[in-house]
Amino acid sequence: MAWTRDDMAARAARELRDGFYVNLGIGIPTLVANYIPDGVSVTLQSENGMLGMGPFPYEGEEDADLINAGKQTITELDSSSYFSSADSFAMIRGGHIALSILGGMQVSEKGDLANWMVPGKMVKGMGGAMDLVAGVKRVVVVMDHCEKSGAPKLLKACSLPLTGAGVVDLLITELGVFEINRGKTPVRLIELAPGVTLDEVKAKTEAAFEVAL
Amino acid sequence: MAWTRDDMAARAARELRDGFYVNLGIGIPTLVANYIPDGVSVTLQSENGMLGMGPFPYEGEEDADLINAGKQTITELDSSSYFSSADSFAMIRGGHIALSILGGMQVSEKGDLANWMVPGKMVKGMGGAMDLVAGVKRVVVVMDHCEKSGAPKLLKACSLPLTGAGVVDLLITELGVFEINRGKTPVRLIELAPGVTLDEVKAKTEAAFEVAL
Amino acid sequence: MVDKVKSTAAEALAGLLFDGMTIMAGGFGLCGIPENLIAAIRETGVKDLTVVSNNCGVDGFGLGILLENRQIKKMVSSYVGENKLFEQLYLSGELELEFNPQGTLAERIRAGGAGIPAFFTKTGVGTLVAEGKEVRDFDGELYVMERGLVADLSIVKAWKADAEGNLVYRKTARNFNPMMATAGKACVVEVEAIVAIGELDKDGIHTPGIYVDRLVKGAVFEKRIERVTTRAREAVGENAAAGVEI
Amino acid sequence: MVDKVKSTAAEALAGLLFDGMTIMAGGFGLCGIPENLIAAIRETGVKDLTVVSNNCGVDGFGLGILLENRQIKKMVSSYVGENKLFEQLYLSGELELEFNPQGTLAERIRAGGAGIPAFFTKTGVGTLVAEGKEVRDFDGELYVMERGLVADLSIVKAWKADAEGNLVYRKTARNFNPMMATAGKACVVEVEAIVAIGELDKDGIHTPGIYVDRLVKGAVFEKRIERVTTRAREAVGENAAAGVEI
Repeated sequence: MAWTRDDMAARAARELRDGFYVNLGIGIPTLVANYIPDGVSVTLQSENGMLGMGPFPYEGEEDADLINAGKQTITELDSSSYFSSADSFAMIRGGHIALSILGGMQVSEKGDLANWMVPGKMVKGMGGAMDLVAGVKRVVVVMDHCEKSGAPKLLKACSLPLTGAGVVDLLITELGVFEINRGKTPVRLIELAPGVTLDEVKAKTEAAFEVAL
Repeated sequence: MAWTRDDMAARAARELRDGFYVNLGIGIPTLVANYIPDGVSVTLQSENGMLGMGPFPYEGEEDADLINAGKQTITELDSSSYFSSADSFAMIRGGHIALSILGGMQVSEKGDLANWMVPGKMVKGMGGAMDLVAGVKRVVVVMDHCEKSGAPKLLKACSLPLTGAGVVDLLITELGVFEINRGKTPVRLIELAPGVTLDEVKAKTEAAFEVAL
Repeated sequence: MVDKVKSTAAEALAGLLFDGMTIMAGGFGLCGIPENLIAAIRETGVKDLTVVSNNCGVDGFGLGILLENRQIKKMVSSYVGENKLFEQLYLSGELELEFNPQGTLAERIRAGGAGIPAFFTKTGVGTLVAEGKEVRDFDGELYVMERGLVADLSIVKAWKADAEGNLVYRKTARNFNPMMATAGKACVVEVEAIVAIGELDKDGIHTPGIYVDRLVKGAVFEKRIERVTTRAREAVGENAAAGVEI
Repeated sequence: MVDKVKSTAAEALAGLLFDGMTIMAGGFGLCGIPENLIAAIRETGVKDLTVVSNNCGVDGFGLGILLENRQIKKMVSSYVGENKLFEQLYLSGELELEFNPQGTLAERIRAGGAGIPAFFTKTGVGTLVAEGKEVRDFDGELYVMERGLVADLSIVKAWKADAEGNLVYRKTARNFNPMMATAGKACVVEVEAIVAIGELDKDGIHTPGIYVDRLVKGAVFEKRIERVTTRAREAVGENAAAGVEI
């Protein structure tokens, strides 16, 4: 039984530490906020210009001036602060965010990440993804282990244009968890999802990896 | 009858235009605020981080948190705003200040200005002077025409270390007014103080200049 | 005294527009966009615009209405995914597009306004973004050189202003507006309210009036929301009996 | 939850000081200086400090007390004219000094905090400041490359804070404090008041809590004024009869 999307989010949430300032990407990373461990208090940054993101508003209480980086209506907390996008990315680029959790299309054994464009398709843009992977202290990628076609996504080298080179610290898929360490050390498989075999992971992975379960 | 310090300040004040944002240096330039022409409204910037400087406070109303770049106690106006020194110098460097009036030790016919250090003496530092002359749109220097020794200060080339190269637009001394135009055109004497002769100015000036009275 | 306050968006823009110009437009998605000024620009028909803006509105709202009217030649953005017409114009070659990482775009604009012609950043090293740009090693790490960005005109949306042009933004509607206010040769601002001079907190002014050339109170603010996202009210249970409003 | 609030300046600095370290200290002249933290640093006797600060206090107050105690090896400043002991130590070779133009210093610190290792500026081109640095032509103008600046510790003075570390500065006491808060590997802040979370205007926070590691309410604020400058009350005339207070 591989992990569900929520299992993956819950696993990613175990990377949070008390007092962390964190940026969560769109998709599964957004679900991480639902699994923050007890006794751990984290502050969520939204790169358009906010620290201390609260939950979605109740119906009828939406504020057009208060959205997150996914352009969704959100709320503020007592501890929130607002700032410009230049100040927000100064925070990101300057290494002040402890952890970023984001989605991926491909990850390489060198720690490269591709998640913003597919040649031949209309490119929507990288938004803040390149800044986040370049600037945040620790980058965790959460993605499906394979393409819908079955092609592996943890590769020797990414074939898609990169979002960042040597930027991924940890990869979480439905099959398990890989330590990538920005490509500074060999990739290590450190956890398997329940019921997933090493053989299955090997069959579905192009990158070389060590096993350290 | 050469100009007094107040005459020089009044002449410098004629460079002000309605709506100008202006930075005034220490010494005679500070006096310029007393001679702002009728119908002209200007906003004074203080480079430590304020727009809209008011007059000195009444005795007993000094605020330690409210000083100008000369470290003097000042007051605020209804229209004032405060900002960081980084934002203040972004304003200066970015060319948003229309006019800076400051003192000088030497000015050259190439528009160079020296006003921050004398080799062999203890150097106190350039403070914001280099930023102001490099960034402000128009730079007016107000200084004595000669050293106490009688040596000229409007020179072919400055002998003192520069504050900026090719930065002076206009020079006002007690003898008259010189268009320097950042050294892009020959220096032109455009005004004489009352009772001052051209011969006197020529005798006391090393720089070549054209006469355009 | 110079009067910065104009009575209509059209008047605030009068004499500032010309074909082929570069305009910076504040906003993130549809949040904090100068909707009244955009509408006025559409009315003038000025064309061949290069527009610097993080996004390009949606079909029928925000910068999308300038696309519809074929007034935009080129966009400089970080993300343009919300707009069908954009895709169509781009794929047919009618629209040029330059992508910048969002933080690089924000910093390029800040740099432009601050008199900084170029700076180095880690963002984009080893990617398409760094191609053709100088990459340099500082203390063992690679950085790419990016250029400051200025525009002929910046159009900005703020919440409140005084007649001096001091501006305050509200919540995440601040986004790109403060930097853009500094990086236009001219800067025109629309606000929801013009308050008396002295009413704004002098320590809390986001954009000092020096950056603002003209100011207009917007006629209408639709403030459309791109993605309304809400949560369910908590299960009612005992509280309902206690009369808690649902 | 991590508790940033400490009860004394000494406690706020505990474990962060070491000989030979670099410290950034906020303030302009004596305005907005972290006087309680400076006093606590003096008590520890930590030495061979490189101190980045626009000025170096005066004899007997501000950073001047670290000079007296011979704890400073090097100053990075823009102006140091207010201090006799400084001159004496410098001329005798006991003190190193690096001058930066004030705006270049401010921007270097902002860059350091923002992950920008270098930027170009017109300031100082053609002067001693540009010697040994890269000078480059952008669009026909010359600019000098300056490096971002970071420190082991920044000590900051703000007016108010909440327990999250959100900071508000007052009037021109803001000066170098906000940038320095971003550029220290650790950042310790002293404030005049700690208010309840939620009490600060969320649109008006100058330094978000992310930058603040430790926080202390200062025990005493002398807030000495360097140059008291006043004006005469207007001539009294008829108003005196009307009872205007002089």
